[in-house]
Amino acid sequence: MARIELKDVVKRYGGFTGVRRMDLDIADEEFLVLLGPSGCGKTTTMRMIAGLEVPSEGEVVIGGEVVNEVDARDRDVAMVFQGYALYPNMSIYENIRFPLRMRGIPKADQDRLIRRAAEMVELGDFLDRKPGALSGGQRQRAALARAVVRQPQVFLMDEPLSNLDAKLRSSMRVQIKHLQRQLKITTVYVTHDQIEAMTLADRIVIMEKGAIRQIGTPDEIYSDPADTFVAGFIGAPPMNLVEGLAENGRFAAPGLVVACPGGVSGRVTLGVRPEDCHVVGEGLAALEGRVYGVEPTGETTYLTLRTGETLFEVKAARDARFNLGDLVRIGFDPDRLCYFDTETGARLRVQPYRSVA
Amino acid sequence: MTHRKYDISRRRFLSASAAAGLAAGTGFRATPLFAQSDLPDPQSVLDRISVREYVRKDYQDLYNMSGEPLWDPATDWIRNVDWEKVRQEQAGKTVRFAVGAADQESAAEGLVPFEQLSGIKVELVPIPDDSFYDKAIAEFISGSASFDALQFFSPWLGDFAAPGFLAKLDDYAEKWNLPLGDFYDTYRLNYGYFGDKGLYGLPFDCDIQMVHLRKSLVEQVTGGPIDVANTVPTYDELIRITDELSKLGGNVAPIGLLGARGFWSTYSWEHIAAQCGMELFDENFEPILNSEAGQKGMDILLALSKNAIEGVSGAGWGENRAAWLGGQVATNISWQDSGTQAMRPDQSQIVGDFVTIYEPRVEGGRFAPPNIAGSTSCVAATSQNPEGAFLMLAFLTTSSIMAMNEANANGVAPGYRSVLNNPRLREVSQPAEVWSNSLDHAWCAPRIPGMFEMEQVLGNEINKAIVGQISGQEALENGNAAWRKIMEKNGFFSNRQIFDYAAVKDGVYMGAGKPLPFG
Amino acid sequence: MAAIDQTGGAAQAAPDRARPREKTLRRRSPALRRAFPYLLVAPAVIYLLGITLYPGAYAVYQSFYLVRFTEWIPVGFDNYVELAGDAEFWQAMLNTLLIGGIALTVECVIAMALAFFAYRDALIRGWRIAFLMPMLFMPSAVAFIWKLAFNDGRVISDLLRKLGLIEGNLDFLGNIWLARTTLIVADVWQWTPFLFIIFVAALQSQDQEVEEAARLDGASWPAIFWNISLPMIRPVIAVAVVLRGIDIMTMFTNVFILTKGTPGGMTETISYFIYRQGFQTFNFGYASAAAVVMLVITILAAQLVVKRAFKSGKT
Amino acid sequence: MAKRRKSKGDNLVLRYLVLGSWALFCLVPIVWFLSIGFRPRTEIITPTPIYWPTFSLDAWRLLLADWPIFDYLRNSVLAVTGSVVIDLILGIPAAYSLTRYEYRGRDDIGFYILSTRMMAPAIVAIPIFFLFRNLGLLDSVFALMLIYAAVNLSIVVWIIRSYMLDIPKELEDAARTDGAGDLRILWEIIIPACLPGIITASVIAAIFAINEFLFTLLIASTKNAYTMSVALANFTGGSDGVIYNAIALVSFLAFLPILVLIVLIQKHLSRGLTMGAVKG
Repeated sequence: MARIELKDVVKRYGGFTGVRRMDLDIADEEFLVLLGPSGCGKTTTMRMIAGLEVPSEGEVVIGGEVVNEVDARDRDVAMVFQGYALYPNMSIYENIRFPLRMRGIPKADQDRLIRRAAEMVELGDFLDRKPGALSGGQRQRAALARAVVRQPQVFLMDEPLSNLDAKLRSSMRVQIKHLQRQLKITTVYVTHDQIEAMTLADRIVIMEKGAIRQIGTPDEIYSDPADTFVAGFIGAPPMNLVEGLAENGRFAAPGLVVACPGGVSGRVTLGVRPEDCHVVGEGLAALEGRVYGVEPTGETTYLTLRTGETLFEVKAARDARFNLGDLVRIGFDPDRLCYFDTETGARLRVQPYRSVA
Repeated sequence: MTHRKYDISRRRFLSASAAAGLAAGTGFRATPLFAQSDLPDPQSVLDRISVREYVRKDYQDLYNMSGEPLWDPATDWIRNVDWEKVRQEQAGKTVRFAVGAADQESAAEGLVPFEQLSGIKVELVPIPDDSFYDKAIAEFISGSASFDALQFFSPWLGDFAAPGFLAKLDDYAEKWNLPLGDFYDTYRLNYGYFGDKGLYGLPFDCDIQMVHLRKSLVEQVTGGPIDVANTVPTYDELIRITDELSKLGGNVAPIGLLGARGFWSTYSWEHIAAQCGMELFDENFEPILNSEAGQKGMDILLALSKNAIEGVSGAGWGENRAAWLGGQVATNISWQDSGTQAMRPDQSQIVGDFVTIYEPRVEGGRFAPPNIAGSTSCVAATSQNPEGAFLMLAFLTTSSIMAMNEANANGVAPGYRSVLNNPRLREVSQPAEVWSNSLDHAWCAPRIPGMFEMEQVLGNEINKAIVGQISGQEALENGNAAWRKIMEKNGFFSNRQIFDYAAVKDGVYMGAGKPLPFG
Repeated sequence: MAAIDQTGGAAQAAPDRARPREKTLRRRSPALRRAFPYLLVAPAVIYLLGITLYPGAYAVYQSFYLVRFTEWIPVGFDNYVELAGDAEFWQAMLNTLLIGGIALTVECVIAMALAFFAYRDALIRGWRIAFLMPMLFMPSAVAFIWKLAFNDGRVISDLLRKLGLIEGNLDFLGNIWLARTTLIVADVWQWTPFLFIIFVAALQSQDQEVEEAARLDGASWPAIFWNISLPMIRPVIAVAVVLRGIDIMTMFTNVFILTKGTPGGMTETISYFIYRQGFQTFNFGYASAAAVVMLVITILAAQLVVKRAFKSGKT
Repeated sequence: MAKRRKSKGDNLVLRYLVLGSWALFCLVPIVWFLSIGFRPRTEIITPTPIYWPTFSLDAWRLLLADWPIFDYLRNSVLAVTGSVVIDLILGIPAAYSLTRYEYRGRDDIGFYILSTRMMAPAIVAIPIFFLFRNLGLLDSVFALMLIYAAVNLSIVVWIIRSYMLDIPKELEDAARTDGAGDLRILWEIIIPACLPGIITASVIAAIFAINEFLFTLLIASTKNAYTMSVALANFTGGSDGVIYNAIALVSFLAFLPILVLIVLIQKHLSRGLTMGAVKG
């Protein structure tokens, strides 16, 4: 329901800078995920949008209005917290009712809204309980209900699923996504879990040390990383990054030689995703290494190869079987290779990238 | 607090008179007191101030009291003053009376007869007992005390009179014929007059220090019935007796005395040293505590304290009283009320087993029973109605009411000759006879500014001597030095000195040249 | 997810949208935002300043005067100079440290020993209530209990005599160390539970796994207690001892009722000294000087000890 | 192995011997003192202690007949309750400010509040008396409320502060985004969430207030303001000496409500006693 803009936003705590000069434009009804390791400033960014923190510099704009000095209570945003933040002294019903009460929604409408929100998250039978009497997943849904009930302009979710077990997490993901699509509410979602980010986001913002490293759709982020940080952060296992030297259309590193575009030269880092590596016969190989570890996951088998000092991850066929120490030869999809400036980590855009899509 | 005894004695007096007040008040209380015409006939009120109404029923029975006055109606002020004249001048006026906290209610009731007699409305200004001195001072300092009259520990008289906190009462005493002559001189001079500056107080609780013996125990040593004058003729004999008593066993200590820090120890020393002929000051007001007589008194005190009950170094009046009434000691040096109160069966285990004797003498000394403490009644200098306040105090200290306090054994002692010489009173107060005979010889420390502080400081030193930390001589020397410093602080030895020693000398010792009261 | 499907799509949800009454966005000035926490804490601070700053300043002011009723004679630092040379003042200091120090040590040792035995005991609630009782009495009443037992009622002497330990009665007020002992016993009796309760709570709230691990390693309980449990609750011990220490160093009631400083001032504490100078000999200026010295010591102790104890105690 | 399992130093006999003796040491004086309340005065102080005295209700009679004990009780209840209310009104916002906001001087303010707990009453007694006198508040229950509140405010702030620190910040953020203002968050979220702390602080403050002696003595002078603890002073001197049986009774009358309060907050006691520094 609202577009959110961050303009040159900086947040400092004493001498420490939490967020550096951030520019971000979140479209109406977009589902944006802030992703990054802990301490990267993603939560601070969200809290500035919520109004829980005041930017040291810059402007936060929601729905076209600068809201820097507007209290959280007046921004019409709803937030879901990692620890659920249900009011322990109130029943679930009262919890969900709280934002309605605060906003002066007529009593007559409250009950209907509450029940509808509870139904949306399948909590209709638990309204009389206190939060303490609910399971983790139920509490999470109660928190969601409390956020949805008043249909705010903006949803903010701060790692809402991180306290749930893996199975519950994946079902809740679907539920959240569904809700967002259904309600068409601009949503900012903070997580350090890339699966959540990839599955939920319209766009992902990757942050590190208070700065944005890349903004893009999940595909772009995954396949077309902007720098080594993003490359190394996204993907499980992440992209293999090998430092080497590029000269005359040839990239070379210990145990690895591959043809590279002519524009690439000097000290360069090669990036290649494990699934873009194939076990090949002699002669075709770009890389030779000894098997360091084998991880069959059922659907596939991950090989860790050791070549020189580097460990290299490869996704092999599900039935591939190797013994430790076996010599394995690997070939790459040449058009799925990424090159980065070793010095800066920045992507060297020398060739069009063949997207998966 | 420290002056504990005095504070609550007043309370007991007031609660004792409460019953009578209630009785007298019935039927009158409802009508306003201000209109003179509404006031009851004075005689009917006075008639109710009687033994039958005021003395505890159980004591009346216990001592077969006839209901006859315990005083001499001819000198009882309330029965001689012209109440009509009082009413003419005072009816409708108000007097504010500072009373100890807990007393408020009983005081109000006790003063109903006065309100009825005089037409004066009494308002009570409660002050907590435990900080009476400080609060009184605070009130005085403020320049407009919230009360007109108050009663306080007599050693404070100098402290309060010197800065001009108190009103002079000579004119009122004369105008209303206060029978000052009925007071024993020692009380009149030490509780009433401030040196040569005039009358500032009406004696209230008139204490004297005396020696008390347990008959059953002492007679085991002396081998015969106790004679109040001759069984313990000297302090040497008292020391000997306590030595003998210590061999008796039975968990009874030979002697109890006041050995606690502060003025308690001072009083015990003064008590004995006075017999030795000790004076506190020379003619120039220089303290001479460590005179030969002072030393001798100290030696005797220390010799006695060797046989004293355990805990004597912490014994103030309350502890001493408990030990005495509980039967823990065989002899006791304390106020006369140790005798009076020992007659209360509800509190005393030694009813009928004690006798209060004449002060033992000291060779080369004199017969000088000390009256050490007690309380006096005063009017504030800032009072709006000092005359009314005076009249109220005169009512409260009148001999008939004081006599009945004594009969009730509530610890508030009368200082009137007519009372203590009354044969009916002597029947209900064992010490009265010896006490009254002794008062003509009484010794008393002058009430000069700073005296209370001086007594406190000296007592701390004497306490050290009692527990053997310093010698008796050191204690007196330290005390002497401290006294001089405190006196300087209070303007002595300078042009601020308020009067010469001659002004208080007459009040110190009454017995000079008088024949002994016993054979 | 069935529920969501039933409620249908966005089309149905939109009209239901709960909108607050339209109003322009309220803005709060940064100044107010910054001032707000101060405004919250201000009433409490002002209130407390009233009972500390005002009396403190009053005492400092008065300490430069010789107070004789209405007369306040300025004497500069005379009161402090006199205090420095006042043997009774230093004796009171020493007494406070001795009596307080011994009582505090004894209380700690006993409380620790009791806690060691009690904290794993099934009857812990019972012990706690029983040990707690003395603490729930009015301190002045407790002082009277012991006054009666030690001195007035001769009970302790009688019991010791029955045990054959003494003959006659002990003079608990006449002997320096017996008198101090009465104060110590009275304080230990009433306040050991304070430490006990805190120690037990601390011991119970620590991680049991560590103790169990040590036990599997073959350590005895005393060894575990001494080497593992105690160090783990050290911050708690610090806080408890500091709090108890504050109270014990301002000991007054027991002195006032039990000994009045006898024999010869050897049980007089600083609080009692101030009281005696102020309320018994009416040297208000001098008493204020002593109070100021005590105040300075208090502030120093607060800065040096209490602050640290409470910092480390913050868990 | 069997020997090893009975761990060294875990001797049950020793344990119960030690704990039992201390329990006796705690309880015997109390029982004995209670017995004092039911003796005649003449059997309290005697040459040799009497252990099996005559039963007597003298002290009760004295208490009920001579003293307006119910006025004292009323004053105690009013003054204590009032002071706790003042403490909560002042203390809860202060604790909230100290825990939920970051600002310059916060820790110093917090420590200042704590340090008022260390002030010896002897230092402030005289000026406080004059202060109340000038305010015309002497001998009123209101004055007692004010002074009790002041004496206990630091305790209340610190105990509540410790409980507030335990409340997740998220809860507050949630309320804020839900549309609640600072004061409403305090009222609807923080206060209910730290209710155990508030109760603990109230009980501890109430107990200290019930027992407060020195200031009460200075301020109260009649049954207008006399409380149970000062009622005790009625029996500690005067021409009747120390009336031990009445003291024993009064102290038990004050002890019983305290016992009830303490049992109520048993779980939080150690935390309360250490002003929140120890979580137990």
